[in-house]
Amino acid sequence: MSATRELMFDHGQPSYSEVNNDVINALTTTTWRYWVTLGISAGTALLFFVAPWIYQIIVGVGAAGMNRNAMWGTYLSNFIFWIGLSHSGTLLSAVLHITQSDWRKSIYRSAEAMTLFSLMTAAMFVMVHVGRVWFVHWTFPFPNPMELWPNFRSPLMFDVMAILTYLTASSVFIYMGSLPDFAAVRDRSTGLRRRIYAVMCFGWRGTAHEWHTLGWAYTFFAVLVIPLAVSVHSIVSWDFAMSTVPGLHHTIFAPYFVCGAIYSGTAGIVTVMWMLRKFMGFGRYIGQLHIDNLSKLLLVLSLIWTYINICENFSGWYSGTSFEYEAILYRIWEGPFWWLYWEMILFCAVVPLVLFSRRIRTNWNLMLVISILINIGMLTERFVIVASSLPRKFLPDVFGTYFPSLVEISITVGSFAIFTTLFLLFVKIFPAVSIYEVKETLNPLRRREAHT
Amino acid sequence: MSTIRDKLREYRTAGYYTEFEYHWTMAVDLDRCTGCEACVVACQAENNLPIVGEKRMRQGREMKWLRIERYWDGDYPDARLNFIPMLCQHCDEAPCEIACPVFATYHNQDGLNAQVYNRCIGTRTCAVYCPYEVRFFNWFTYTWDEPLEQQLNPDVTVREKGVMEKCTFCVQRINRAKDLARDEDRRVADGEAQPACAQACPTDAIVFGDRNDPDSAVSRKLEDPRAYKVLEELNTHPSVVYLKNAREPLAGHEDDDHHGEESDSHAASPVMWSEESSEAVA
Amino acid sequence: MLNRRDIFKYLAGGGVGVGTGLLLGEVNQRPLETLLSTHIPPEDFSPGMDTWYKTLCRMCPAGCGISVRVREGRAKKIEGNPNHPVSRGGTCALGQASLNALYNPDRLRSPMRSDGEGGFVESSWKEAFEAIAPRLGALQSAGMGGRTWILTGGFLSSGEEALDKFREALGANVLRLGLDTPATELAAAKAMYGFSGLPHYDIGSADLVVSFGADFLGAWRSPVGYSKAYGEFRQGGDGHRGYLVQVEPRMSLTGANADEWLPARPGTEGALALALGAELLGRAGPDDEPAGWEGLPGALSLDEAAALADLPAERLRALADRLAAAKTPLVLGGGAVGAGANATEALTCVAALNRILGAAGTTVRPNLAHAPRFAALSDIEKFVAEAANGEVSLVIVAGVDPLHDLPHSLGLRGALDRTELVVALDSFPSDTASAADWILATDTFFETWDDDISLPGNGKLSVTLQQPVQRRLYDTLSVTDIVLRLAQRSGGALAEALPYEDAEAYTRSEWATAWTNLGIQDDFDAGFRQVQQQGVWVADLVEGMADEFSAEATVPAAPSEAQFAGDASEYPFVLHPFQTPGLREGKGARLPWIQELPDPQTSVAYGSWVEVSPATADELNLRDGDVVEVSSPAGTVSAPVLRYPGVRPDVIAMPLGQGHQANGRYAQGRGVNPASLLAAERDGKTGALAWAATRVALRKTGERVRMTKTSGVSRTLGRQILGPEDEH
Amino acid sequence: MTLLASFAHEDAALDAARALRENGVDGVDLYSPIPLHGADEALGLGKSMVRVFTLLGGILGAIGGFTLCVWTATRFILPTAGRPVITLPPYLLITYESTILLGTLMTLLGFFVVARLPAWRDRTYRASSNVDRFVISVAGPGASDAEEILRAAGAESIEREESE
Repeated sequence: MSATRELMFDHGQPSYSEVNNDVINALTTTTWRYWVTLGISAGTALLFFVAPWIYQIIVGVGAAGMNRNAMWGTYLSNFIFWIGLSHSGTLLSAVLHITQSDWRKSIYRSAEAMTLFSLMTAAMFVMVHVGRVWFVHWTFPFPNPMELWPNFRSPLMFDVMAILTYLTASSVFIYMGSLPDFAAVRDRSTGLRRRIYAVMCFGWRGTAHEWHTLGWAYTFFAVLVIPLAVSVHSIVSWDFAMSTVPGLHHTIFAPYFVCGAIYSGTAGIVTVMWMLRKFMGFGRYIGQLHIDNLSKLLLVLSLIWTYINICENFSGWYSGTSFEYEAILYRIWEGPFWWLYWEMILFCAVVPLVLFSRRIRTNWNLMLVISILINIGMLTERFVIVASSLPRKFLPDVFGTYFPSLVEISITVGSFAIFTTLFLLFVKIFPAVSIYEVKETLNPLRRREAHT
Repeated sequence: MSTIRDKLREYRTAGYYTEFEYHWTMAVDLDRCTGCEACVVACQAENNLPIVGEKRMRQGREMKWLRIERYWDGDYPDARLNFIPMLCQHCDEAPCEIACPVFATYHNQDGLNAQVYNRCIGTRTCAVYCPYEVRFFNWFTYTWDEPLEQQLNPDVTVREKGVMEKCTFCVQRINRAKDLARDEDRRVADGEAQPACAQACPTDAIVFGDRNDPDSAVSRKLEDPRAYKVLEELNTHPSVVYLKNAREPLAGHEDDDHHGEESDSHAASPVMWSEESSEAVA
Repeated sequence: MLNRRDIFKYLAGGGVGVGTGLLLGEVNQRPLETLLSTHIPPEDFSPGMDTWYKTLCRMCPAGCGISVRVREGRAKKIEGNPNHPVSRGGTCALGQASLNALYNPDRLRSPMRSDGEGGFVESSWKEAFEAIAPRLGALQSAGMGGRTWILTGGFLSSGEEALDKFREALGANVLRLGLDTPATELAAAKAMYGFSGLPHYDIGSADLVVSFGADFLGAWRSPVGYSKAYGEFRQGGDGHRGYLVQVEPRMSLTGANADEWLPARPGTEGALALALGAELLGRAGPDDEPAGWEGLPGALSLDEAAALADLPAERLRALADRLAAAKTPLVLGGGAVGAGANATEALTCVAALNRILGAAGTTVRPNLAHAPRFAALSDIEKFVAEAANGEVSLVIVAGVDPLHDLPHSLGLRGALDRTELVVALDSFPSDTASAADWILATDTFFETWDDDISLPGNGKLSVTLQQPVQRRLYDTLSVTDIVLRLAQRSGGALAEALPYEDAEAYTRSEWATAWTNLGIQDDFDAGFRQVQQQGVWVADLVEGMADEFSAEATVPAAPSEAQFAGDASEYPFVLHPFQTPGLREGKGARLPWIQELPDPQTSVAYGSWVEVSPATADELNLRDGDVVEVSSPAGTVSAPVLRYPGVRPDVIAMPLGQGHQANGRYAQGRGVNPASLLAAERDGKTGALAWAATRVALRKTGERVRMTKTSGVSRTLGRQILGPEDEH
Repeated sequence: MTLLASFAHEDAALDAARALRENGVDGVDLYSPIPLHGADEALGLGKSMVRVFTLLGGILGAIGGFTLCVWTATRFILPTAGRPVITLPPYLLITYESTILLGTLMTLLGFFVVARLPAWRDRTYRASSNVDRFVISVAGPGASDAEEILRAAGAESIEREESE
């Protein structure tokens, strides 16, 4: 443990009070740059997401490029991407908590925030996707006046339940983990902020009893969240796999999606880490060890992902049916999106192979590039799955093509702005690095020297 | 207690309806079908299908609950064209029905795959799940140039944007026939309920009726050795049965897996599965 | 402008401006309309109840019976009339879509007067009659009726009869126009069968049909009636299955359904038929030969014919075997075969084959005689010449659109321009009507009285009654009404010839006269009411009513070599214009349902295309959607290419019916009109217009368009969509 | 009266807490900036009751989720795709999710109940204990005896706070 401890801090250990100062200052001290960034981000979200969406609501979903064959398009693939991106945060945090990996502690808060905001963005895409968003609440489990409830046999209801649960659990998870830190913020602030944080921390004092209870509860949350996260993306994959569509109707889809989700989420964390180091001054807390470990994880995930991709194509080829074979062929070679397929292979299967080198693994800037490439690859993976399977199903006479419209592209761009906006708000509300858990990883304050 | 057990057994029965009241079935004789598309327009007239316009049609958003599909065989001069009308198959185990989160589509006691427009929220999952691609989405609220709207059938809803729609087997005509029969305390007679397409068909290729009635015309068609169902291997149990075209296979028909000249720019290339698939069939 | 619907859209969009929205909604509210007048309901009007009217479909000359569903005083749906002997309850796509004509937004709602600058202003019937009737009266009294030309179609109806009476009384000329008129077929039937109507082809009871160019399932003559018969032919109750062979350069809908498609070189079909006939005669021995037909002088051997027609000789021999073995064979000829320079000769050979096969009298039967005389090319040329000399004072165009349908090289537009007064009787601002001085807005056939005797027929005497199924939507009159009123206002012989109040009175009087002549003594009113209920009056042909087969027939001569306008070196391809089941010659183009209907074989909607064989397209490096310039000696059009596997490499096929210069929003400016490519060629025997006798050249323009086409990949890719594969 | 002793070192604070407990002093609490290993033992805290809530939540969720599916499906019977009205595999998925949902929510509730939160009223607390100090509070009658022990254990400072 102490070896880890040394590795975790590239620039020497801070003291307890320095941790408080660093984290809380990052929260309370706001420069004009922050406001400009927030303004740009929120403006982009409005212009690129909200405005086209309102237009789409007025004219109908026809504003998007979907058609008779491709009833699903970019909206759905983005939905899956964002759900996927949400997968590392809470899942990784929970797994590392259970396995008591200390290096998790300085990064998990942002990772969990990523989960939460990705999920929210994904939920937005559900609403953008449906034809009559004004009735989207009909999917919630409540009856209409005829006592008609939703159809719990539908994979989409699994989705609703899974996302609802995931959103709830993730919110609880991040909030509970932040309680002591809210208290720390409360203690250091005055006036309105103090009152707000006093309420937000529920009167946390840090008594042994509270710590004890929080420890138990937190472990239970972690235990509950792990199977949940695995189930969420499995369920999302079943939206596809439960159809008969060639190219989607694969048994391997659940592990494929879960693996892809963690993959993309982990890459997302790397990106966010870089941002926190760069713009929030958390370089002291997020160091070589973190990036090295995350990169190793990325490497493993990329290999699994590659393997599953090979499996998928192999089963399409080996199926001996025209349906599957043509679907695979269309996806990787004959379709209009073949280049996207190979782009995805390049970014998600080939590029991560460089992570075998430790020097690359610990190079933050290179890792930023690789992590972004991986997420571009994952974004296109989801798009390719949807856009190359749906236009060509069973009856060749109705084979068509699908290209996203400007509205769709704009909303896709806007969704990143929404995520960024939410994240920017987050870093000014939540301590972006867990204060008390970072302290746990420091050398303990002891009279007697530790035995190590 | 026993009633609970009975209820439970009923609710655990696959298919739930042990017997349909009527089992409306359509038989399409491909040997009679000429592909003239009278049925397509009849359907459009009966079911208030909108005129989407050239632009939207080019975008692949046409509204045709019933369409004629065309498949070429061979190449010039031994080219041959085959037509097959494709409409909602009213599958007894419809993939679309599991998809809907809000029960906008379900199976009714007549074996019809019903679509409840005002319940639909437009997730379009049903259309994705449908292997026959016979579900159509209202990408826009379509309007009729005045006074074309005066033609609209008062028995059929005009759908708004964001709603999925599809062939209903002209349920409004079936219900009228059933109402009439109920008034007269009898079952619907064979041929009494006819969807618009069957009525219009100039070659009588489309036969519609109740499969539960062993003497109905459609029941007799089902006995035909030419009868088959499209994509039967998906186990959707369609209610539309096709009678295979009885034309002799083209000379050199063995070669029909060869894709040949394709008008589509993404034409498939010759493939290696053909031997395997024909083996599997044999 | 915001209307209520828009406002609700905005409200749905964001809930912004609820108050404003409601306010504007109130302001813009339309005045309350009376939903249903239930106090004094009109006759046959009960809210919520369907009324079915049996009437006649006038979309094409086939004369099918239809049954119209009327709700709340509005026609809602067309269905077939099962009582009708021709259509037997069937309908075609065009018939189904004919409601689009009734409710078409671009229908003329009142008489229109040309403003002299290409536009039209609304007028009234009073003005119209005051402007036209005095001219008529003047022409009549001056004895210059010959300076009037009536351009009309080929229906055998009371309405046409009225027009004809009008013409006779005036001493005017008539041109019965249409691109695909049965003139050559009538001539061939006269020559070979000896009767002057069109033969009735009993496809249903044939076991082998060989069709030379006749697309009888698609757009030829009476598609619904033939389709009904085709159903029986294919899967009749007795278990027999007919065999269909289609000989044509471009695979039509019938070709697509045929068991065998023989892409013969255009213009060689007659020689082919004659060679088959000679072969059959040779096989059967001298006993069966009609007198004087020994060896059929000039007939080619099968091998020679195969070489001429560019077909494999073994296929022809197999066909001859089939013909010899068939019990009830039937041979048809029509379409482009009836529109070449040797059309009548070719059709005569086809008819001769029927005689040789013994089909004449069994599967080929006489119809009611009395086909009208269709305008030959020389008639049209005479009109054009007289107009050029300023000798035409008045042209009445009754429901036809020759400026669109007929070859532009005929110069009809110029002729109309030089005419003093052109009056078009039309429901639409068609190309021809738009060139007129007056357009007299006519009813659609849902709104007025008429009748029709089907020309393609059914081997019986059947007259279909056309009756109004709803009130007139607009201030329109039927052609008959207009003719009657013009006659009465003009006075003189015209008024005497047509002393009827309106179309209804006239139609009833025509029926009463006909029944009296036929010796039917029943109560007319009761009988007529019954006809109104049935929609049709059917009687068996009685002796003398129709012509019988002539016992003797002239020996069929070998057809002359087909001539085409344009030099083969300069124009390497033969142009094959064809009618699609929806558009036909152009009447379908203004119906949105038809525009939106994918063509059966190609799935193209909304527009024109040029069918090129894949081999030729490869040679010219053409892909789907490449715009090509098609030029003939008569003109040039540009349209996108469609690679069509069912067309000969030396033939270019183009659909007719699009390329309207007017005709409402759905038709105007859409696609191109191959009629502008057609040279003024004629059939050597009858002088009828030969619309399939033009050569064209192709030039790639480099432009590329995305066609409106619903079909993706038209191959099964080995998928068992068309049924499980047979075990070989 | 409450006694508040501040320690700079966690082991010192834990030793003090242990000593207090050995001397039978009641009302002892330990405030720390991080969860301290050994505090449970030093203050005699056993297994937390939160687990009962979690278990209850899970069971409730499982029963509730499955019941919801079955009950709603039989309320208004709309058969789909030939499936029985009560279809186990999908309903078990819903059950799975609702188990976790209710488990999470009940754990949350359990946390608040067991930790006696929220407690927004002013309570004995030193903000330094959330930075880098370990504070032991002794409330009630034992406070007077505790001061000696705390001092002996190495408290940096000892404050008294009179309770209102």
